[in-house]
Amino acid sequence: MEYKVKIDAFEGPLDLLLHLIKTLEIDIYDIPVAEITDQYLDFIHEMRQLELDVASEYLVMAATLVAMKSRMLLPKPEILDAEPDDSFEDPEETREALMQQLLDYRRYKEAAEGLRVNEQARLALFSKPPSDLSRYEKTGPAIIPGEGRATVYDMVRALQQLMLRKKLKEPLHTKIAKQVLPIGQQMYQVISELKRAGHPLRFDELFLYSDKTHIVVTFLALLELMKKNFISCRQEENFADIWVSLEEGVHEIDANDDAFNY
Amino acid sequence: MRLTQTMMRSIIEGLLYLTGEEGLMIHQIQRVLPDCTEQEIKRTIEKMKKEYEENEGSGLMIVDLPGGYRLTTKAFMATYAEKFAAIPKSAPLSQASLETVAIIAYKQPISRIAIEEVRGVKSEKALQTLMAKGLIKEVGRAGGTGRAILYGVTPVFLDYFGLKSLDDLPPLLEAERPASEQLDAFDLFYDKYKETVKDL
Amino acid sequence: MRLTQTMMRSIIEGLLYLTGEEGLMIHQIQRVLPDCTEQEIKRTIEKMKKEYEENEGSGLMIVDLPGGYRLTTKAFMATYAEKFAAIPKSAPLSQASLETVAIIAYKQPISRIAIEEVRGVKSEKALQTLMAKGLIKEVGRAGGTGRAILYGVTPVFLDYFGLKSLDDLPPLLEAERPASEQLDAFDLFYDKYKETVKDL
Repeated sequence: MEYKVKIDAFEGPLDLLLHLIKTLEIDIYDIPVAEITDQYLDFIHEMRQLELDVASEYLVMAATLVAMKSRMLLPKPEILDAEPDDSFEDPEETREALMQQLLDYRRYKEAAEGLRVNEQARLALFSKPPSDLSRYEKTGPAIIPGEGRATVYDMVRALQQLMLRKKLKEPLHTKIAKQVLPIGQQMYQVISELKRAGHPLRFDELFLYSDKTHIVVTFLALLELMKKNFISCRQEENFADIWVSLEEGVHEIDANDDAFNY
Repeated sequence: MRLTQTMMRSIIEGLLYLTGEEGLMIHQIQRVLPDCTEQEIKRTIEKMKKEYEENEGSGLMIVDLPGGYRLTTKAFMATYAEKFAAIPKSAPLSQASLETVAIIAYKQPISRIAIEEVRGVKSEKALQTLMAKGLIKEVGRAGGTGRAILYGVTPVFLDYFGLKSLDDLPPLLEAERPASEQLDAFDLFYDKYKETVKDL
Repeated sequence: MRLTQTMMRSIIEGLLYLTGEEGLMIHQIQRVLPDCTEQEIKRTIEKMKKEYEENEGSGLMIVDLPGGYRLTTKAFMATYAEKFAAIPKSAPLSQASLETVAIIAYKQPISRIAIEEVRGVKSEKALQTLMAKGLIKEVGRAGGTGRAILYGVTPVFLDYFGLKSLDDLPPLLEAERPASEQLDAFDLFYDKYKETVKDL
């Protein structure tokens, strides 16, 4: 058989099989496994000879077909034992499954062709961009409709997507430096920050780096500092910001103090 | 004062012009012409549609949108319109994207895995393209482990394929139909499709 | 093949529509219709002008421009265009606007440059939209060269999103968590919310 069609013209092994079934005038409801397998392999082989990159999906299908064909050549195992041999796959069932898959794919492929017609028709129609109606707008407070409003959740969702997008753009491999971050050092760091600011800081402002170790150690450091009465935390109401401030007398402490020897 | 039919027609034509590709919704017309019933508006526009269509001296026509209408150039105008550099010619969807969006339209909500099972090939890139074009969106999550993303089509999908609603989608061929009949209908499509790829 | 008068009229009408406010230059028409003389084009358009003017059922007219023509709505349309412009847009904020306003809400006061750094794309149009809707305002100027405008949200923002105060903003999930985990936790919350607002 001549291969007049590039593999690029196919949307995968199912599409290729449909093509073979059509050109070989095979009844899709009664696929001759041996014949279709040989033709399929020939086609793939030809493509490989042309050094075309044959996608792995085509090779998987080739393996399935070969397995099916060889099982069909074997005599069916006689059922001597009461227990059926689980490892035996009935090639008829595999063939039936493949037929169903082909029929299903063909329905959607056809639907896609129908949509292609719609697409072509629609692409031929043009419209002007909407006119600028601002000259007709009466000035006044912006009117914002009640219906169809974005909610705060839509907004947070948008932000999450944005952050995720950024995250996905980051290189997959980052250097992981195993480091020991002593709590004492972090306690001193917190106090230094508060000293430098000269006023209470928001809780989250004290978490300077975003790696997990740092966050955990800083949190422990804050707890330790509260226990030692070096700092105090204030919150006006539930869920409000937590403000952290230095206690009296802490300004004199320096890094060598025993208090930070953790 | 009640508007005459003629007056109504001219106002709607003006609004269709102003809104252009955005389209004019029936509820918007009602806001502008509060004295007209939806019935009257629809009847007037149907008449206008016919007039545009039959008037060979006009390059314009009215097409249906979900909930409204849009003034566009007639199909024969495409070649002339494309001579204007300002009009970006949009490339048609790839075969992979088209198949993928067809499966989504008929089987939504559907997961990537389920799409790939039907197509027999990886479909991630097609999904990305369709998302980027706004033709599909995430419509939820499947139950079970992994909580796979489920996809569905958007209003942009309807506009892109010139459909008024999902009900306008042609019915899928039933797998139960007699083999021969089904095959013929399909072969017509298939032959047309393959005619273009006969080289090598 | 020479174009008929009717054909020429329809092509010019289509082009007038497509070019809209910008107007259509005679030399542009000649490029599209190379077989037509300037004389023929002018004569056709003068005829169209008269037809539009006399047709009370049309809301459109053609006006002269230097070297060309423009299709526009008739003067009487102004009151209806005003009514149309006053219809509140029911379109929710775009993804770009949502992202931008979210960044401003959580990081205000913030400059355009800083917003664009977070989003990774130009955000001027989104800022304009948000300003026009009164959701954000200028709250000051940054120090340093340029003295960039700093943006913050307004009481309209709180009203729009149904918040009593900025403290009602949901806490942001930590960006440090693995992307997938982060999304899942959020989606759980989001799915519940979306169960009530099933669109298309």
